[in-house]
Amino acid sequence: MLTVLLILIPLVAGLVTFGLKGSGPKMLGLIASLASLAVTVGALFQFRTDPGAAALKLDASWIPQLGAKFTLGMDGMGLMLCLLTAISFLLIFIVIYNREYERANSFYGLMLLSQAGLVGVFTAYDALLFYVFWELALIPVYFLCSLWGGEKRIPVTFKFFVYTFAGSLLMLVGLIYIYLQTPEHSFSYASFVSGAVSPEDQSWLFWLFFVAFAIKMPVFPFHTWQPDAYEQSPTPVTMVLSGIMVKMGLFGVVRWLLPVLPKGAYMWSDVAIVLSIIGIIYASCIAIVQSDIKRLIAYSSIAHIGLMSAAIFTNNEQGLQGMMVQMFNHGVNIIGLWIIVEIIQNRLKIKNLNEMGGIAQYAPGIAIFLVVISLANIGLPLTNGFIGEFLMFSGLFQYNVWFMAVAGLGIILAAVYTLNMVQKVIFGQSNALTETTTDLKANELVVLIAITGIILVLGFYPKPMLELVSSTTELVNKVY
Amino acid sequence: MDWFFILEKIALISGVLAISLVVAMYSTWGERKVAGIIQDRLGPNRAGFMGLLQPLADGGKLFFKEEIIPGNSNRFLFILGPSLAMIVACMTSAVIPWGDTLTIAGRTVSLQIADINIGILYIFGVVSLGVYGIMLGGWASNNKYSLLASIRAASQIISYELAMGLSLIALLMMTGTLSLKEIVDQQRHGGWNVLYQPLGFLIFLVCSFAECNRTPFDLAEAESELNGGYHLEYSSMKLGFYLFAEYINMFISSALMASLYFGGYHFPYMDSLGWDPNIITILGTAALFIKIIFFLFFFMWVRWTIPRFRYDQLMRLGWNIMIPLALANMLITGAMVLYRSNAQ
Amino acid sequence: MPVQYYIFLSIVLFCIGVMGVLMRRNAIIIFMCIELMLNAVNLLLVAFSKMWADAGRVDAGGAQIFVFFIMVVAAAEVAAGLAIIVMIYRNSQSVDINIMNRLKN
Amino acid sequence: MNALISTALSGVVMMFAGLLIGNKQRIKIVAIVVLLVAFAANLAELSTLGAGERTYYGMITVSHFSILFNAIALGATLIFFLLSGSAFEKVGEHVSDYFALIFFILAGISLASTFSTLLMLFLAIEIISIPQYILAGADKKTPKSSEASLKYFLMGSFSTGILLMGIALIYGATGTFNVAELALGAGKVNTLALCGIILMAFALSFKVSAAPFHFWTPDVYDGSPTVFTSFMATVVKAGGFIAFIRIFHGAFVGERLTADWQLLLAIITAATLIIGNFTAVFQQSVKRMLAYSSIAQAGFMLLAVISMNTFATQGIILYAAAYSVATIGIFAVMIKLKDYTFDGFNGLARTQPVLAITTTIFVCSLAGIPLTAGFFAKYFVLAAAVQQGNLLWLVITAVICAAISAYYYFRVIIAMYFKQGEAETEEINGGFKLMLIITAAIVILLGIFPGLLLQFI
Amino acid sequence: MFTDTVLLSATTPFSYFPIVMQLVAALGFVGITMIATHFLGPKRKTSDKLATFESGIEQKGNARQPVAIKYFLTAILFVLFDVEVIFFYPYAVNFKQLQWDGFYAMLIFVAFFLCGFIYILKKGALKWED
Repeated sequence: MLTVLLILIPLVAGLVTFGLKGSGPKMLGLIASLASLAVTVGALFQFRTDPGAAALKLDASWIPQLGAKFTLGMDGMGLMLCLLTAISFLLIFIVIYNREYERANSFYGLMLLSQAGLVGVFTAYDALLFYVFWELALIPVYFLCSLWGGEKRIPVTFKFFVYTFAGSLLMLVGLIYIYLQTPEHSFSYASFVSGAVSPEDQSWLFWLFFVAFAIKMPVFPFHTWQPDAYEQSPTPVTMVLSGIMVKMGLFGVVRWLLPVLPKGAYMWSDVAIVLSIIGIIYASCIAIVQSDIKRLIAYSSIAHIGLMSAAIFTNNEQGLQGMMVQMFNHGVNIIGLWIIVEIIQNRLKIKNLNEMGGIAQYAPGIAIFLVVISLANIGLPLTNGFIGEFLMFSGLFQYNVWFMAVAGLGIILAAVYTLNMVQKVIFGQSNALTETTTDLKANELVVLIAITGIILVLGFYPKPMLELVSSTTELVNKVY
Repeated sequence: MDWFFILEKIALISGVLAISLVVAMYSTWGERKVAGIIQDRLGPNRAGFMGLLQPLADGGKLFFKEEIIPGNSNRFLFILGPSLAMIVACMTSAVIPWGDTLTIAGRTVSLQIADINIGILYIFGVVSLGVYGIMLGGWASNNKYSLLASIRAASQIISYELAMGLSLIALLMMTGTLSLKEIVDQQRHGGWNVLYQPLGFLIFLVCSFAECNRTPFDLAEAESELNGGYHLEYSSMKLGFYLFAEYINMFISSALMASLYFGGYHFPYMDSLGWDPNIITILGTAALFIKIIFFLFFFMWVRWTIPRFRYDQLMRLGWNIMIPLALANMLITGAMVLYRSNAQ
Repeated sequence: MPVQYYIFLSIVLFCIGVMGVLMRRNAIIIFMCIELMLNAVNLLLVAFSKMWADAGRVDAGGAQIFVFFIMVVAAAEVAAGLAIIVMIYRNSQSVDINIMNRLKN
Repeated sequence: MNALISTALSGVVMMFAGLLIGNKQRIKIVAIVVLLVAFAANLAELSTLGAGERTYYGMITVSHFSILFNAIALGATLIFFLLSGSAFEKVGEHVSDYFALIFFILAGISLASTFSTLLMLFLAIEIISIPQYILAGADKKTPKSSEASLKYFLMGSFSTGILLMGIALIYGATGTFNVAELALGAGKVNTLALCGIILMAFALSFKVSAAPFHFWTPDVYDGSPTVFTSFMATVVKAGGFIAFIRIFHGAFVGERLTADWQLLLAIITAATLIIGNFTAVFQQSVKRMLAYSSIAQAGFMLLAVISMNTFATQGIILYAAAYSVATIGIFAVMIKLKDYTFDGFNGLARTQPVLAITTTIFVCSLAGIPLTAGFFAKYFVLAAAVQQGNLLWLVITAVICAAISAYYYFRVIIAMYFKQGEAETEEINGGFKLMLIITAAIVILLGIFPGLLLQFI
Repeated sequence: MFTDTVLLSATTPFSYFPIVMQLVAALGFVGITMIATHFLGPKRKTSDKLATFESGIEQKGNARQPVAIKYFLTAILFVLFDVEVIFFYPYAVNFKQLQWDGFYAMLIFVAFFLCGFIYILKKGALKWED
């Protein structure tokens, strides 16, 4: 029941929002995201007391001819991502509360619809349902980017859309194939993981799924849409894209690839990891020379995601655990970064790093939070990023020490570009433009404090998060 | 190889063709004579007794006339037109049963050139080709009158062909065969078809007039409007062929009507005479010719009695009256035949 | 005559028709070639009908009925086609299909 | 059988309606009423049919499948009449005749879904085709229309000739026209029959505009009056596919035989998909884009033809419904526009938001986005092909082509929502908008619950 | 092969043999006559003689120009109705075996025939006076 509510609240609110005027959309968006967060927290408590509770599940008839059912459910990972979604949307809505968007009703409506789609992806326990939500999460984002994005938004968003659409269609073929292999012709998760697919089939099916997920994450060489899309999208949408939507790809691998095609994943794990590591190094190097702050963060995201995707395929518990924790933490961190960027952009209307500088003098609040979040993003100990990265590296170490060594370079490079960015933005020579920077408003302050709070709490005390995902990790490792 | 069969057929074909031509020639004479009688004048009376040699003189003249092919006509089609008309006219006689069988020196000789089981379809097929002769001639002449006449003729002929076909269907429902020979033989005992199919016969008769371009349906040759119609540019024997073809068609139409509706070579009481079959056969053929001559006379009689239709009247008669009438006739016939066969 | 003769004849006729359609530019002639194709099929069907009747199939007459239907449909096509060609001719004073490339972008 | 009779009679009724009724609005109402009657008559047959199927005189076999398909064809036509019926007046004077011709086409389609001998197949194809030649040339004022008509006519009758040759050869090889008997005797395949099957495959590919026999399609669809293009590209094409799938699934089965034509058709399918999609990308006119998209969609429907399983039959039904309804909707909107190029759609979202949002739904359906009927349509045909096993290369091609298709379909959305401009439309009344919304609702409903349709098979 | 029975029985292609003979005879007659008259007649060609006759006035343009559409219409209608009539022939021949069932079927056929017929009449396809 709670799960359905999680989808229904943003869905209904989103549809209603289209008809609202004035400040109605803002209010409704805020209320809906608050409600979502409340429900998620409720679900969290429910999960802690009884993971198999009926309240977390739904099993309704949908298309009997196909053996597809409307099955929703939550495990630790799904719940964690739902929590991330709920928190992120709430924070985003708070940050942009005093921004004025043209056709605000459509904007908020589409945002809420995308939230519904995302929650659906994270909770679907039926392959066809998963696919449907997977696509549905994309459509509102497509419209959001195309309508409110930058100058080159149309071709860029279109590229993003066609890429992801092509990937998901390949996945559809894979889904159909596995569906036909299942003895009872069913799309249910249980049938999918029952091991009906022969090893030979798994070998090529792996690629149908991997390409779809890799495009979404994105992993080298499927990443080319991403920097442009991040740059051209309106920043709130970029937050959704980078904070939550990329997690769809990682989530997909953990939920629908590893358990369903374990042999395929085992067979190709080397290739997948190598691709991911190439992505880390490649993206980091490009990030170093970027002068556009949005592109810089975009490339840094590719690098981080690369590490996570490498960790997934390490085939051991540490790697997987680290990656799961990092999904949440990376989401929070990168949204934090984007919020800072959004704030700076809102004040200065520029994106070029070289034109910035000296903000610390005029807006110390921004500077402090930027530093904290950046450090968390690098994975400094005692921030939330550390535990995840540590576990992932140890997983990678167990898999192959050379892989770890190369991936470790990424950490150093990340430190280089992140600190470089921090330095250029908040320190250095101020100029006429940056001198006008005003410090944080109340809503921004609240959001950034919340994010910093999460960073620090989870940095000191990651245990609850690890416990939350442990059930999923064990499950995956069992079949893997 | 049965050479006698071939010889017999050659003799028969030559005979039928010769008779067709002779009848056609003397039809021209007859026509003028009938006109004379109806209009209370003499008609041809110089060449021979009562002008009986007049057709020969006319024919000879046609042979020796200058042959003119207009400069901007299509030469090949110009010649093909009349040839086709004539060939078609000569071909229709192949399936008409001119008489019963003769027994000569122990051999049974049929007085029908080809007894095929789809005789009526054959006639329809061949007659349909006849319109090409007129169309080609009119078109090849490259003359506005000719073209208009040939198009008129074509429209008229095809329009009446529909009603003709439909009227025949009623007859076929009664006879159940497409073979002319069988149709004729069925009338030997059951009485002539005209008794059962008066309306059908009437429609057939009217359509025959139209098919042969005879007055009152001779719009294709309406001198007052079209200067002579589709053969305006023709001379010499090519003109002769068109004229001959028209008279042969009349002859064949008469033979067809006689065969289909009036018992063909049958005459009353022929079975009760008890004479030699050969004599009966010859008498039968004579009876057929008497019927044919009557129809030929009727063609001429009508020509000199009834004025020409207007074109719209002609088409309206064909489409709006003849076709529905023929359909109704067909349905009524069908219902009657079925009702009677079930009552028995 | 053996049925192969008929098959051969009608295939030849059919091929002539096909070549005509593909190579001629005059709409009327293309149209006539199509009719030739249809009639080749008619001939073939009748020949096959006879062949199967000789082979003892009682329903072989069905092929001849088929021929009837082909004729009727061909007539309907003629009606539609001639009307279209007349319309084209009145519009453009030509029935050459080469001039009809206004539709090509 | 009911559908056949009622549509044929409806055609006659419409012929005479034009003579008796002068008011064009009323003629449209009469057409809708008789169509509803036909629809009801078709469904009424379901109750008398029972579980199995019924054969009439060995000529026609009525089954649940055929009734369902007829219901879809009639339903799509109903939507077409309601959305675009008033656009008939723009084409020419003879509104009632256009309606009559469409009813005759429907009669042909119902025959195509019920034939059980090759004779009826031939008649069905011809009854569908001949009225289309006339509809294509209905706009006598524009030379483009009559050219489209002539082109369509020549190509159509040429393919008829090829179809007949195929039928004749198959008859020569097997001695029967009966579909069921053909299937029984399919084990002993000889060259004659194989030639026949190939010719029939070519001819039917022609009729459904599959590559490389598609070249007439863009010109004809572009030249024909737009309102009729909408019908020709949708319901009629679906009818062609029904004939295609019924003959190939019904008659040409058998292990070796199926393998023989399957490869041929697979190549045709791949060519159709690739050519249709890639060429559609380069079109500047939405009408022409839709013409190519119809070729591309034909490629997907061909996937169902080459797959011999229940997914294929379900898929073709769903595809016919989804594709027809969506395309009719887009065309209905397009007819209201002044300019048929992509630029003509610029800014439609601002001037006519209802039109824009419904068009978006239709376009998404064509692209196969989930929650629209088009998704499940694509899903089923893909599933059918995947289940076939040996055609995975084709499935991957199809999927890539589907992604490409999103490119040109979304250009419409981009134009409507993201481009500046004032799309000029005719006056649009509330009834039209309501119908559009209902149509879009149908698309979405089928997109969520495809079982609504499939349960009837 | 050319036995009496083969030649006289009505169902073989050989029954058509006499027709071929007659065709040859007709062709021969027409051909010979044509050639004969070609040589028999005088030949004194002048340009006036070869000109198209237009009641004595100057010839104007080409005769081959479009004529009234009515004639085409008649031709097309003939084609349509004639093939419908074709269907009556096999029916008429088998009419007695088919009994009332066949008759009812034919009634339906005639009804459709009439529908088309009345339609074209009402549409004025055959109205010549305008």
